[in-house]
Amino acid sequence: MSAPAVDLRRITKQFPGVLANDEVDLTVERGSVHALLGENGAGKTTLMNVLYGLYKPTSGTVVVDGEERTFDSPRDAIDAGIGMIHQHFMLVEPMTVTQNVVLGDEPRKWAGLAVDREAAREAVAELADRYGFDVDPEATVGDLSVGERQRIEILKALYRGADILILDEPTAVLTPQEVEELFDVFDELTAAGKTIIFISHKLREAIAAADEVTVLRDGRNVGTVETDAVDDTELAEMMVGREVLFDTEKSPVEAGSIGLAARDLVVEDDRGVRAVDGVDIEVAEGEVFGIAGVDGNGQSELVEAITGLRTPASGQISLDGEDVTDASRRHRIESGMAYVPEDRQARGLVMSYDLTENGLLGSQRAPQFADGGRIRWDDAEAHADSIVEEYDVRPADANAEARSLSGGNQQKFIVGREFARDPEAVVASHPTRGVDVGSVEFIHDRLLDLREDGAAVLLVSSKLDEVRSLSDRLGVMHDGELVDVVDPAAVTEEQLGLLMAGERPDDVPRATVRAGGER
Amino acid sequence: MNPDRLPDPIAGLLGRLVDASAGERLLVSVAALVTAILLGGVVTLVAGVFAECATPIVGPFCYNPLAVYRYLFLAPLFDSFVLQETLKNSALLLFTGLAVAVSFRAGLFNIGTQGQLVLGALAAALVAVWVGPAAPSGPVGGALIAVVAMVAGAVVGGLYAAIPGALKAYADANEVITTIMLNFVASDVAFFLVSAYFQKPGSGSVETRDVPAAARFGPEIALVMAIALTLLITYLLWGTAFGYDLRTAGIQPDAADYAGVDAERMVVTSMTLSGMIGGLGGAVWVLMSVGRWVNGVPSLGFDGITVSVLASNNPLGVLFAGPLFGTMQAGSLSIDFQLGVPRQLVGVIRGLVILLVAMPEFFRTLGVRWGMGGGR
Amino acid sequence: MNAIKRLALLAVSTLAVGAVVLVGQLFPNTPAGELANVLDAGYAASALRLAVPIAFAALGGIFAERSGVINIGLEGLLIVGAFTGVAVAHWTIGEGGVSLGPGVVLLLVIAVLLAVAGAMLGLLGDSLREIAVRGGGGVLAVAVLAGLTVALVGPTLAATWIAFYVAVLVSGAFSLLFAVVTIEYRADQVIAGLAVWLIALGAAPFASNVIWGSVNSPGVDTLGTWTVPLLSELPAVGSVLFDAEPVVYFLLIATPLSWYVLTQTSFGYWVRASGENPKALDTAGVDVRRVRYAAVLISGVFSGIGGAGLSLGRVGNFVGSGTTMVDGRGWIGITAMLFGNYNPFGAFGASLLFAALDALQFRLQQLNYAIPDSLIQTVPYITVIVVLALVGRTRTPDAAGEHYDADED
Amino acid sequence: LGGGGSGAETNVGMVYALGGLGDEAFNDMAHAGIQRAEEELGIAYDNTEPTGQSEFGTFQSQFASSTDPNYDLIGCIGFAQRSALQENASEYPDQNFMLVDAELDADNVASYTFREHEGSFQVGHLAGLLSTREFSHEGTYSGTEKTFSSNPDEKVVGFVGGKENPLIKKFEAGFIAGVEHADSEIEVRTAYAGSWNDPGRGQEIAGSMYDEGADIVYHAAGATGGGVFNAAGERGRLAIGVDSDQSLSSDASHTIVASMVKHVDTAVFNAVQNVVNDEFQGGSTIALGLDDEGVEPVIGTEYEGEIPQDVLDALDSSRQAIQDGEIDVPTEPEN
Ligand SMILES: Nc1ncnc2c1ncn2[C@@H]1O[C@H](COP(=O)(O)OP(=O)(O)OP(=O)(O)O)[C@@H](O)[C@H]1O
Ligand SMILES: Nc1ncnc2c1ncn2[C@@H]1O[C@H](COP(=O)(O)OP(=O)(O)OP(=O)(O)O)[C@@H](O)[C@H]1O
Ligand SMILES: [Mg+2]
Ligand SMILES: [Mg+2]
Repeated sequence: MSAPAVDLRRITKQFPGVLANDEVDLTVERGSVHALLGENGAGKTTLMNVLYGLYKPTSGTVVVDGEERTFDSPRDAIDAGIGMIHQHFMLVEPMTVTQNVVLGDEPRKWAGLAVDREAAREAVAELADRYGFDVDPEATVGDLSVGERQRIEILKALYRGADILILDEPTAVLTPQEVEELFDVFDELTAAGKTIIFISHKLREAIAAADEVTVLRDGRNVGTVETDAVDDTELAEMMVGREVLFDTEKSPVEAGSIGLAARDLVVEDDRGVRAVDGVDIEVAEGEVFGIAGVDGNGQSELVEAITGLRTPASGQISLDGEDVTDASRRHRIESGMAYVPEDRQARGLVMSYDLTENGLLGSQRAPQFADGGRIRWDDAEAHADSIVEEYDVRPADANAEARSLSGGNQQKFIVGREFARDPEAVVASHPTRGVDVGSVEFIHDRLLDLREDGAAVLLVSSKLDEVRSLSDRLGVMHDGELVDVVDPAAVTEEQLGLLMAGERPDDVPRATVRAGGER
Repeated sequence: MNPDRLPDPIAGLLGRLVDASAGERLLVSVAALVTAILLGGVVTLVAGVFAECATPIVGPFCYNPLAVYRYLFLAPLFDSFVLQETLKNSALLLFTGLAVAVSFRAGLFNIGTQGQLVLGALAAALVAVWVGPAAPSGPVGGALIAVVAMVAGAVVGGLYAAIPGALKAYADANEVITTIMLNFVASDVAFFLVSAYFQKPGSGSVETRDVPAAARFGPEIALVMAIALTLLITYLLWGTAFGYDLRTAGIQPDAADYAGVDAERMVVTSMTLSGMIGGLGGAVWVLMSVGRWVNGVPSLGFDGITVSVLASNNPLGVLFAGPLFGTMQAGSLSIDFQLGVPRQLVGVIRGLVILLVAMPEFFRTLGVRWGMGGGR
Repeated sequence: MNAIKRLALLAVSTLAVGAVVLVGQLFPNTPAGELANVLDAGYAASALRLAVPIAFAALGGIFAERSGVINIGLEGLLIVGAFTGVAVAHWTIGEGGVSLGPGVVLLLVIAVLLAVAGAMLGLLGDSLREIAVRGGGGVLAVAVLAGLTVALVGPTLAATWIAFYVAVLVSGAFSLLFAVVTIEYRADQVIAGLAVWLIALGAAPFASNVIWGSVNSPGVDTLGTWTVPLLSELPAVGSVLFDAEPVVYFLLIATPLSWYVLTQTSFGYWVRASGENPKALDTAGVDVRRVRYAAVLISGVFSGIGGAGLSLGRVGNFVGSGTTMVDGRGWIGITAMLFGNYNPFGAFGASLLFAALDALQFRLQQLNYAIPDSLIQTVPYITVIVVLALVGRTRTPDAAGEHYDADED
Repeated sequence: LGGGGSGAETNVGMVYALGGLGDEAFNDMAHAGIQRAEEELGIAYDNTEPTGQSEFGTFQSQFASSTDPNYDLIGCIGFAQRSALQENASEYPDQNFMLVDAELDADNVASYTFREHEGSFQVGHLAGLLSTREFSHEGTYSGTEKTFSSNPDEKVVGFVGGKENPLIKKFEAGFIAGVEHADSEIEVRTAYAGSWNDPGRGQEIAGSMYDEGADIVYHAAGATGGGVFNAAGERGRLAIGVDSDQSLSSDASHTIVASMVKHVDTAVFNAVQNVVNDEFQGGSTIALGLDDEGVEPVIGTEYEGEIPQDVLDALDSSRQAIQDGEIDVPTEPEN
């Protein structure tokens, strides 16, 4: 048998204060698909960045095709036949598909004085053809869907003659159907002799697409298994290091009158495209209304319209019976709307403010902290202290800058601040993204407390477990429309998958309408 | 620092202002200043080789950097005339530095303080000349005129700044371009207005009539006003919800949106506030420095940018940066006068200060190399 | 969308000018008639000349900013170019005859220094051979250019040309300093650009004062004009395009060349990628740092041509009083760059628009309308504001103003 | 810088106008006056060149308050210094000042003004006379042989101002009147550059005038005016300089048919001489016009002997008429 395509030996990567990889071994056979699993921060991306020459390992050796290598830059890795498709795409949006694919390695003419656009275009078209990709070489990347962009990233790697392809969480942003297509592409590639390593959080995908799975935990290799020989519970245990229960206790709550509603809402995205197309939602007081869907199907725009950050093109939004369609964001805050935003670092926190100042974000004029426009800093600090304590934010220091907190701690602080508003309505967008397991449970419990206190809760999340266990009713969004509203307790994963892809199977368990009852 | 031990409201405010990174920025500013002075010394020495002089200090060197810096920084101490100039410059730079700092804090690159100052100054001069005869005589009347004139200056400066603010907020027009253009427009329009309607009879310059002598005040009063304004703005920015909104909008607009700040209104409001301070500076220039509006207003507005940058847009920093540049500017007359060193040298040194302030990384590297010996 | 609006606006203004000309031809005694009279070949040539420093600053700004480095120090770079050109010309052609030798030596010394700086910054390559070939090649090219110039135009005019080259290199060196500060030491680009302007604004009159005892220089020879035989005889266009100063030709070449480089060459792809998504470029194996250095250097070289073109190309002395003879042209250049949406042709058009309005402005003054001259002088500025308000936002490259760190930590 | 603090008996401080030394015009003329005083009267002097309006007062009081040396006279060059001097004159009542180009009623200030409109009238008259006849001059510009000529087919001449202030309008008004005196059909194109330091723009403005048929352009625009000569040189046309005999210093001397010389040097020299002789004329205004050779048209060095005699005669008679009060030269353009 020939040498393995990739053989990483005792790779250690030390960041200031973080040991991201700790003597990791990894062997990937030529022509195989290898999945890398692990929780957030387990060190997966770091390991692959080492293989791709973006990071130099603190110690350990990289062997490719039986040859020991030191990569000083991605250039060296590319030369060794390695291509990487990053978690965040490395594409230049205003440039065309062809330009992106050939970037850094353009075919030239006239003694190098001009890019041979014709040759480039043909090369790209030919590659796309060979692997069955349907892309327009002249299209501008900024106009393409996420799935298409991903394929361009793959083309980029192939164009550079990559034999080993690394994909960092390639499925996170795809619909189930696109995921299927991607796995078909994997088949094409391995048939052509390419080796594929992909990173994932999703156990079932790994089992479905990979030949072998390696699990990382806390920077260490926990083990490599053949996918034929494991099931998802075993893998989950390997990942987390203990048995995992996917359950949250939820007491039945009497729903009140409608707290939050959107009627026939149409919202456009930044480019003027209809991102939300006629959505009707009614969330009763004391109810959690979940919204599931693949990222990018209008959830963000819907939430922004409801919370007052985006002006809807048409339709109506009401809060506690009041029409707030044209009301300012500030009015909504003052009327008791809490909002855990999706983008915590751009919106939810001011990164250079300390926690005291961040604790005021949105309530800088609330009588609780200010009289007549004058801020009472001692009260603000006490407030921040209480959030820090209650939500176990670390470091437990109200004077720490937000940027010095880890992502999970940032998220906990935001959730704490918003839930502390004693809100009438809560809009929570991915509230547990990047938060550790213990904190997730805490946040879930607090969310349910709010529900019990009679708040109308709109919960958007791409974690299906989360929306299913917390929601009283569950809406599924696809392509800007609310495909259906289902009973989260009764719906199956398969049915959800189909709904998220925009199809409507007949036998879906509809949610009973709970809203509109008397107080 | 631990703000807990100070009385409550002050503690909170100070704690906010002097955070960890403010300390570092202060260090960088001081290091930049010292380095710029060293570099400036080298420039002086080298330039001296090319100059012609009767008595070189040594060898081919005509200019003595030490003497230059003695005059530049210490002249106010022994020369009462230079002291007066220093006080005047400092007061004016406090106003314009503050004006720029407010807009920069709000994330707006207001290059237009100059234009706002020019028109504010004109308004102040005209109003002072106009209400002069109606005001009661004596110091009370003078103070009254001065106050009315300063209000006029602030209002006109604010309104003029509101134009680029509104264009930015509602038409998405880049404020850097509009304010640069409006600077040109302001000086042309002021020139036209004065020469067409308000020309001082018998004067060959384009200038207004003199403001009543009673309305004029010395640099001491201007300084007191400037310092009071600085403290007021500091309080406004760090002690009030409005300031919180303004700073948030400047530092992270998306977060400000999230916090319910009306982004468009904030752009217009903060530009207007900045323009008002600039216009006020113009009024002070008229009442304190020249006693009338005269064509060829000094570039106080641009100098304000450098002051604000050195102060990292912190009003309390402006309190030091303004007088520093004010001293250098007054001292520049002395080096020209006493040493024959062209005073544009001070412009070079100031540029170097700004350049070095912009590169904290450089000093961090130096710090690592010298302080901790050997990097990572 | 924006592009369409822009085009529409350009079309409308062209039509408006056309209409005025037409009405003017038909009714020569109306104000439109007088206005149309003014818009002749001489007017076009004048507008083109006035556009030169503005457009060069704008073109330079495009390269820098498209690569992700905002360069607002263009005004300062123009001043450096304008001053250096005259200073060197005065030194070599000074009072007593031409001394070409020292000029050439100075030119080569500066070229060598630049090559050394490039090598030390690791811009010329990694292997010694690469560095030697590129650095040596650059210096050699400068030497050949100098030699050719001397051979072609004779010693007197060549001395002026050498001064011009020195000015361009010095402005380039100054921009290199800016690049080091912003790229190596991660300085805030806007503030560092401001500093570049302030330093130049102080240094040029300072040096003038030291050298000549006055902020204004004595007169020196200019580069003269180039007349293309035959073509210059063409009606209308002939006198505008084929009987002009060298820098006008340079501009007419630099504009399409810049467009070509940005859109048709690998380097152009890299510049754009570096400004939009440097990480994409880095992961594609291109050194973002080198691309940015090159782009900033181009902005310095272009500004040098613009500045020296103003002083040596036409006026024949340096005026350092007030805002210096550059008098805000660099700022207008930035405006033109934004207005032209970072497109070389757009920037050229915007520069020309501004220059044309300026040229129109002082022609309107001569028509003796009742409008005071100081108000007519505001026409170009107000036009820019109005147009900007109508057209709205320019799309700034995504990564402009941000540092890029390939390294970990 | 002059020889400050030398053992001279008399010390003079000079505060120049904006634009600074090297303008080959106004400031350089004043400088020439003080240099002559240094040579002939043995005085010592110090120069200062303000770069902004607000620096005038500063420099004035800097000299006035100085004790080492003690300045016997402070020369304030330029009308723009008047307002600042008004304050300083009362602030330092024992200090002698001279003010050029503006009047100031104070006992310690000797004011020197010029009747620029009269001199401008004369060069306007010259321009008008030359413009309508065949007139040419063989010379060089920028190293090449060239003919500089009038354009008798077109009745157009031009005037370029720096900034449109009352003083410069005096030049404009006098020039227009002079041209009209020669031939009332001649059109005078006037424009202001809006800047004293933009020769590039000056060149374009003058260029546009020549292209519109002007053959002679007169400037009162400081360093901006350098561009006027270049524009004339490029096109083989004529120009008129200002303040000093600019044909002596300009590279484009073959374009300069004449200059409207304002003898600031005489004023400065006289003032210094008066101080040296203890005859300081504080409180009075000396208005220098054509009669006292305060202003005069001076034919360019390259044009000596080339101006037709009848033109010179006509100039003489118009000067006589002005001196006799038969011609009343306006100080403001009509418009
Ligand atoms: N450049 C860096 N500097 C410092 N620490 C880093 C850096 N990059 C990653 N880390 C840290 O190293 C650890 C591993 O990060 P890595 O990105 O490899 O995780 P991951 O397994 O890819 O996680 P995820 O699933 O969230 O993408 C984390 O604690 C992270 O914070
Ligand atoms: N690219 C980076 N550069 C520098 N420091 C980083 C980087 N990424 C993460 N860190 C720091 O590393 C630490 C861990 O960050 P990270 O967000 O990965 O935490 P985490 O392990 O995911 O924790 P949590 O579970 O709370 O999210 C934090 O202090 C963070 O500031
Ligand atoms: Mg990762
Ligand atoms: Mg004629």
